[in-house]
Amino acid sequence: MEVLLFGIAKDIVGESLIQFSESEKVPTSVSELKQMISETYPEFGKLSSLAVAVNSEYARDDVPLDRNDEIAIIPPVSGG
Amino acid sequence: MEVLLFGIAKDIVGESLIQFSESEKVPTSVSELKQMISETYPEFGKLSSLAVAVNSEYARDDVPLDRNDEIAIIPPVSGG
Amino acid sequence: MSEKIVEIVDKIDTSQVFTELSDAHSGGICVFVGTVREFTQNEKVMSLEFEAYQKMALKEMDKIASDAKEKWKLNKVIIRHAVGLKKVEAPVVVVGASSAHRDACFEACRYLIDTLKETVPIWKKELFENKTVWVSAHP
Amino acid sequence: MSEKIVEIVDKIDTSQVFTELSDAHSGGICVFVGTVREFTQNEKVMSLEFEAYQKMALKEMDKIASDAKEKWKLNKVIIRHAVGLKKVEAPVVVVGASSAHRDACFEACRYLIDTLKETVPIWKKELFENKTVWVSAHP
Repeated sequence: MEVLLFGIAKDIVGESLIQFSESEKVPTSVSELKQMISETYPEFGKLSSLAVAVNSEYARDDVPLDRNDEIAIIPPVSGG
Repeated sequence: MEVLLFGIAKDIVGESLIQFSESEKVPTSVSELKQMISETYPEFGKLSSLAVAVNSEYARDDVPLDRNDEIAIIPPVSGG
Repeated sequence: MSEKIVEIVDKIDTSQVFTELSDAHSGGICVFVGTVREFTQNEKVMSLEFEAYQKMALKEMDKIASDAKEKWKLNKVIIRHAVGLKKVEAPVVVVGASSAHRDACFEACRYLIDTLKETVPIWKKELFENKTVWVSAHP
Repeated sequence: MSEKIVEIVDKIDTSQVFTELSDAHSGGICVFVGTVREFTQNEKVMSLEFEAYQKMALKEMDKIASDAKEKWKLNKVIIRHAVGLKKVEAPVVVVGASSAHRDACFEACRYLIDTLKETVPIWKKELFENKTVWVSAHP
């Protein structure tokens, strides 16, 4: 499973991608993913908001995650 | 005294200017001018509104008129 | 570049307006362009003809631009109107403003066009196939 | 020409936007351009850098354009955002709409930029002389 990172999320992790190997425990829902990354990288807890996109759509906390989904961390947007 | 005409006012009078000769009675105020032209050209009475500008500023009915003023009839505007 | 552009022209060029309103202190530019619409109340318009009392129109446009700059914190303001015969799709008026934040330029832009339509001595004649009509002349 | 233009580009050209939005059924075109402002809270900005989650950003921009077309009677809609490094005064976003009457295009234009800023996954980094800041990241 891969998780795409953008903006400040990329800076916090220091990579543009989080990779979960076959042997690792993978998050099974959006809320679990948020919890896991916030534990590993406490800086996420300081952001104004934290969203997750699944297959390039905003996903609520209860959305399940599959290995083949395109998953992305969406820190507070600031376009325009 | 000359009175400039624009838009439909020009069409009503059939000229781009009303000229009052030296010998003629000239209007001494905006309201008198409005009354005089409405009597001579009843079509003015059918317009949505009728304004007069003196020296290129909108002028209220009680503004006096002088021979040297630049006077204009302002039919309903429709720019933009 | 001037902070206030007020002009009556024969032909409007929309390609430079954002460059004209741009400046280092602005984060937003809002521009409205009025164009000739093909149909008015289901009647096909051939063209529009605009006539201006040029001297007074420029004075009134300048007042509107100044009033907008007093009401909102604007960096640059433009009011440009065309005169003469205009075909369908042709731009006939451009109003716009730039400001640090977008609220001001949006509100000012709306004010500019609304007030222009109320006070500026410019007249529009619609040319249909079989008649011509001075817009707004009659109730 | 397409009724809905949704794009992410390296460089924004503002000179063609009114031509892009023009059509015979529109009497008004309203366009907002967001530009790089030199000062933010009294600090001098050297440049801005925009990063997009391109695939999702285009999807969200398309949703906003479609929603606007449902909410108002619009003829054409444009949402174009730039990515990469942008200097002071550079245009970074263009949104606009054309409609028969001006109410619709003004309201839609405001909706387009407000909603874009809320939902489209694009991130702006301010580059100051001694630091960089991801805008809105922290409370």
